[in-house]
Amino acid sequence: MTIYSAIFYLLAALIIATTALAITRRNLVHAVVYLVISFFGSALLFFLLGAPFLAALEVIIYAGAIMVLFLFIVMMLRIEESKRRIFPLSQWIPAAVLCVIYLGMLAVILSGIEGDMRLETAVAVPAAFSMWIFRHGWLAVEIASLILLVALIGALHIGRRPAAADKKEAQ
Amino acid sequence: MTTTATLSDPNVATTLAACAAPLLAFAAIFLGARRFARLSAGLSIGAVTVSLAGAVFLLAANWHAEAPQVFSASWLVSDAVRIPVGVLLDPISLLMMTVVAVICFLVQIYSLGYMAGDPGFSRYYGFMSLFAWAMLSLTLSSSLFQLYVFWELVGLSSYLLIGFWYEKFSASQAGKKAFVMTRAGDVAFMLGLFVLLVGAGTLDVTAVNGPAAARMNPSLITLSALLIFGGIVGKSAQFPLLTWLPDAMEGPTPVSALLHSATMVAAGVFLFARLFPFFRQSPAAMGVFLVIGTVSMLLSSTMAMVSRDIKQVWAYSTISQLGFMIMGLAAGSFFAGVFHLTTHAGFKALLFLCSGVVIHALDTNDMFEIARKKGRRLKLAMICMTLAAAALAGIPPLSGFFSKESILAALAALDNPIWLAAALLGVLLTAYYAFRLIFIILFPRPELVQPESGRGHGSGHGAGTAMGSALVVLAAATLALGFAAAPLARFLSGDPAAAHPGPHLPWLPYAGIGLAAGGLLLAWFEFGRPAADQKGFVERVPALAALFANRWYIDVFYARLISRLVDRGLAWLCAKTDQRVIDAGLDAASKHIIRSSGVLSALQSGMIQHRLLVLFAVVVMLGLYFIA
Amino acid sequence: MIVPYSHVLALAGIVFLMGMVCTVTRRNLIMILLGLEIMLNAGALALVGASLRWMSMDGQAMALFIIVVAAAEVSVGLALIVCVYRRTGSVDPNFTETAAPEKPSV
Amino acid sequence: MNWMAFTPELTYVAMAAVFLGLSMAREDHRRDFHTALVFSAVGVGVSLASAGVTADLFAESYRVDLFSQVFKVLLACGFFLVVVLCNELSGVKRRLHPEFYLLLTTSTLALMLLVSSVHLLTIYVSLELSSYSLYVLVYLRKNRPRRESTVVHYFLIGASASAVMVFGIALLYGSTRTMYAVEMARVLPSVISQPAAAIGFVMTLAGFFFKLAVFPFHFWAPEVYEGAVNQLTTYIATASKAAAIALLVRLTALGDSSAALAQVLVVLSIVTMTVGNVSAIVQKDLKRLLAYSSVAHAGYVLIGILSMNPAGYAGAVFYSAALVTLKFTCFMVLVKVAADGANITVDELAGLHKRSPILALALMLSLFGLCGIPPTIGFIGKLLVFTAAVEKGYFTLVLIAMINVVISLYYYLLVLKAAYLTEPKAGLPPLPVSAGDRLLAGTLIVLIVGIGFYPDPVIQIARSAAAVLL
Repeated sequence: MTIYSAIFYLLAALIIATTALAITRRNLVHAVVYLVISFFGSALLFFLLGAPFLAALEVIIYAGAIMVLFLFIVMMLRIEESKRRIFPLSQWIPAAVLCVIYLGMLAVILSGIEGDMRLETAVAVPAAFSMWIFRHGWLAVEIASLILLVALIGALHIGRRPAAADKKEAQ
Repeated sequence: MTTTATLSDPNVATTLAACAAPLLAFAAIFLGARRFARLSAGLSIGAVTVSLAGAVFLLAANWHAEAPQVFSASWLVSDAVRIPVGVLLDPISLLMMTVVAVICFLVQIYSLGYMAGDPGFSRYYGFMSLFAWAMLSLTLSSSLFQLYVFWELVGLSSYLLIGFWYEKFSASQAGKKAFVMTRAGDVAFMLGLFVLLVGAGTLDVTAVNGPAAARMNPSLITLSALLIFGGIVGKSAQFPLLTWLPDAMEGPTPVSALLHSATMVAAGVFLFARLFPFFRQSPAAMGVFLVIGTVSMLLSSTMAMVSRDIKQVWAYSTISQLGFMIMGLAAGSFFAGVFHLTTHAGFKALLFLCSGVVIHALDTNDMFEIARKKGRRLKLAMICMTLAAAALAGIPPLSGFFSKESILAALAALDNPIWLAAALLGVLLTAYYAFRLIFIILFPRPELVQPESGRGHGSGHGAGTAMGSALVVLAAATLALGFAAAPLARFLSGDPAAAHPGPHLPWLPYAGIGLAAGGLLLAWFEFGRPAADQKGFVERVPALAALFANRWYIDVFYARLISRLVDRGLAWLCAKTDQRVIDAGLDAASKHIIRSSGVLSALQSGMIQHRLLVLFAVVVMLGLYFIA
Repeated sequence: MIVPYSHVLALAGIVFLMGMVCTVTRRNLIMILLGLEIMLNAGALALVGASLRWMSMDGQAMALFIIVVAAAEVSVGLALIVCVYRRTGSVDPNFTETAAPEKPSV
Repeated sequence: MNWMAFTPELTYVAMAAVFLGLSMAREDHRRDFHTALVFSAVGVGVSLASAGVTADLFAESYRVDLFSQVFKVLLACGFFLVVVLCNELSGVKRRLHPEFYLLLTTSTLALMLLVSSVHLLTIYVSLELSSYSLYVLVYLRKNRPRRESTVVHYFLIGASASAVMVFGIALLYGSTRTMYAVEMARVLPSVISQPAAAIGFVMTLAGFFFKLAVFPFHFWAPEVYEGAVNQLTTYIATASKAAAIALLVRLTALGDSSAALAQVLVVLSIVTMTVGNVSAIVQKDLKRLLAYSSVAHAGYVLIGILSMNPAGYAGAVFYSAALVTLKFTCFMVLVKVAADGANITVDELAGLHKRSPILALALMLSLFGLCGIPPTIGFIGKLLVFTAAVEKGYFTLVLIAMINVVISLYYYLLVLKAAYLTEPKAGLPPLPVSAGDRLLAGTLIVLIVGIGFYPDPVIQIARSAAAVLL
């Protein structure tokens, strides 16, 4: 076992543990914070797997922007603690069945992978990666910009206070 | 052995003109003439006159034709796919075409009087033309696929015609019942065609009746014959799908006369006759048909014995006579079935049209009510109705006697005497219920007759010229058609002797007459004679009467079965899914159900997370299925 | 030499499952959205692993766009949640059941 | 780079930019409508002009060939027709009209990019672009109770489907090493026996199943059809469906040799059409009914796709063209009857034949087409699809489909009955149908029946388009 594989298993344990904690928290703030840790773990994993640029983006966008946005909304809405069961019975029993079947499928997938060599270490240098993106994925970049534009317009209209919108309409 | 004709052939040209005329009339009425009631009626009647003339010309021209004529073309869908379409002129299609054209023509003439002043007058004629086109094309189709298409179109136009007048029809259970039952039959028909296509590789009528079927596996023949017979059962209202027909009587009476007695329901029997050589390949299937025909005939006769609604009685008798035809065909006599089909079309249309006059004038369907309102004053209608009822009962020398007698002869040829016995019982019952109705109307009990002043608005209506002339023509046909047996037999099967199939039993006609007379006398004894209390022997046994009046509880059985299975099961689930999604907020009770009921109902509750769960589960299942 | 590809895939698969469970069981729109984010992240993990397996950049590029789409998803999703919260005062995913009928707003 | 091949897309980019500008300008809904009309008409012209072009663009991640161009013409026509219906866009606040057109444009652009994409990355982002445009569009309906609920459901199901798709792409990439469709077609047959590749493939299809509303991704359809503005529902039912069919055909052509894949699709097809048809029977709201009928039609289309032979693919292409025509005709009638932008129930069609004979005729023919009654374009579509399946030996499947067709006859006839047989409520005036609308309805009627009678040219186009894939 190399030092890299040791790091991988450590990170895997961290990710699984924090994600599991996150999805079982009753307190949304706790859940989000655990998830931030999980995403940090993912970022480190990306680094380990030779994607430093993605690691940085994961930290900046996922753990940074997205989770902070969540945190912000959770605090803004001040959602009160629900007294109900955290996993309603009618929902988690079928979900448990689904889990079992899914794990079976996962096991089949994993056992069926041929030529399962150990991954070599390699690094996609950010500059080379960016060059590659703009050479091969130029169209996708443009489309992604349109997605962001549409999401922006959507967030603007959906998030707008109805009262304010109506006032403007009435004028 | 067929003759292939071309478009320039006068036969083919006439056929196409006869078929296309009603379609053109339909198009013209709906595209422009709708606002002008008289013009619409004129167009429609003109078109059907063209059809009638064409049919008569074809019949005359081909009276001595040696071989069926086929004109076929193919509809080029693309270079790989083509659908054969065509016209097949053989005795059965020519005869049926003539019958349909005549009845359509007379009913349309009659409707001039009956529908006068109705706001939907021109639409009515439009749909009539549509029906005429579909029905005529059905009779002439050369391939079963084409026949199926027109079969469905006939169903569609009948749906339009019934729903046309009676709003309540389609909204009520009755409409749904008619639709669902015939549709169930049609599904079987379609499956049968599919099996036939797979087995024989063709749907061409002449091929199926001839060489193609010979190549088929016998069990496949039986299977496809039984499935196709499912369609016949649906359309001709045979057991076990017989209960929709009486309910469909809600429509206007001319429509009942046209669709539910003479033409549309007879399409089932026509299909039987059309595929007669094919069906005959499977003795097992023929046995089943014989049973179904007999059961339908007896069941519906008993139902007719207790009904008070005049149209219902004729509806039951239609089922029973269709049962007779199927018995005749299934007994192996092509001629007997088709001949009875022809004569029945005449006298049954006459019965309905007469009833239409009475109902129109007195505004009631109940036969006791009609008697009370002095229905017998409507002389022409009552004379014609009595005549037709006598034909129905099989009293010589009317047409019904001859055709029924040839069916009896065919049945006598069978090894097992039980079929003949059943048919003779049917003759007795038929005469009884037909004359029960006649006597009730003709000889009302004096104490019940309404005083002169209260006759309502009806007295002036009676039968106008248009309606009356249609009645007279049909009455003449009822009188005369019976003597055409021998020439018709020669035409249909090339052998005049076919009019009397089976061993010559000298006593058989007398037995038929005797039983018919017996039924008549029984009816006279119970309803006609001055001292009669107008209570049938069936009604003296309450259990039996209830059984008959409730149609042997077939409907109840269906209601249980279908409502459990379909309404309560599937449709209920669907409706519930729908409700839960949309109206869940309005229904506080449903919240309780969501919480307390099990997983399954929660899955149907429309909660978004359950939907996501189903989504994920199906993806996982599909993945597993894929690799398994 | 790190670990076999299948181990990365196993990790991604388990994370995906946890996201899925979170999505279908938690009665809270915010948690459902978090579950979707977890699932997307699992996809990115698997892609980066596969990218290293084949030593090609396609997988990493895909992961990059997944992050972009996740950002868009969160912005629209959270805006919807805020909107729902304003209307009903809760973030229950079955809010239609408790929602007061909307007053016509003209 | 051959920019000519990219002109249809560029037209729509320009249109989007113009509407982005207009959304910040003064409110003027007539100006918005006319601008949209001009641009979408130009779009139809440009896509027709570039119909014969072939090119490989953007590092071969974007392929312009006959297949994609046929669908682009279809999409451009669908978009243009929807814009024509927007003449009275009363379901959306006037202030938001530029946004409405903008998002409709980006969605169309995304669908056009989608049908040409041959790289999973481009396919994924285009799909997301069209989905996000539609989420926001659905929200734009005004005065709609439970609007949020509809959008939330749509969004959550869409996002779940896309998450599944992402994971599927990851699995697929992990076992095939490539994201290019062409290369994948080469590699996939050798690795399809690996569970990872097979499951990844099915999961990748999930995104398109969502667009096409195949069971179990159909849950959004009834709500969204009902909740969206009528014009938008028209768009979702026509253009968006056609693009989803295109991509499903393109992707399924990759897994060509897999019998297991065909089995999976058979199951989905049967369940989808049965669920769609049975649920449609009990619907009262016309749009909901049409939503379920769309679900059923997705099942029929799958029959063509899963046949996996040239005839089947050509059938699916033809079927999508038929669906666009027929569904659009239905919705055009719906939009005209519901002039104030409200939803209508089936009963509200009462007496349509009196209020507007031409619309009633158009509705009748389109419903006949949807049932598959000859001689309409819908019958030819079903015939092609079914014969392709029979050729491959799927007798049982075709039988089940035919039974479904018979079931569907029931609810289509209910609609027809309302339109033709029931009398209108007293006081309902004849519908004002402008000359343009008459022309449109007449053209559609001629198309439905004309192609139904003489479908050969269209079938040839569909066939040569499908031939490109193989």
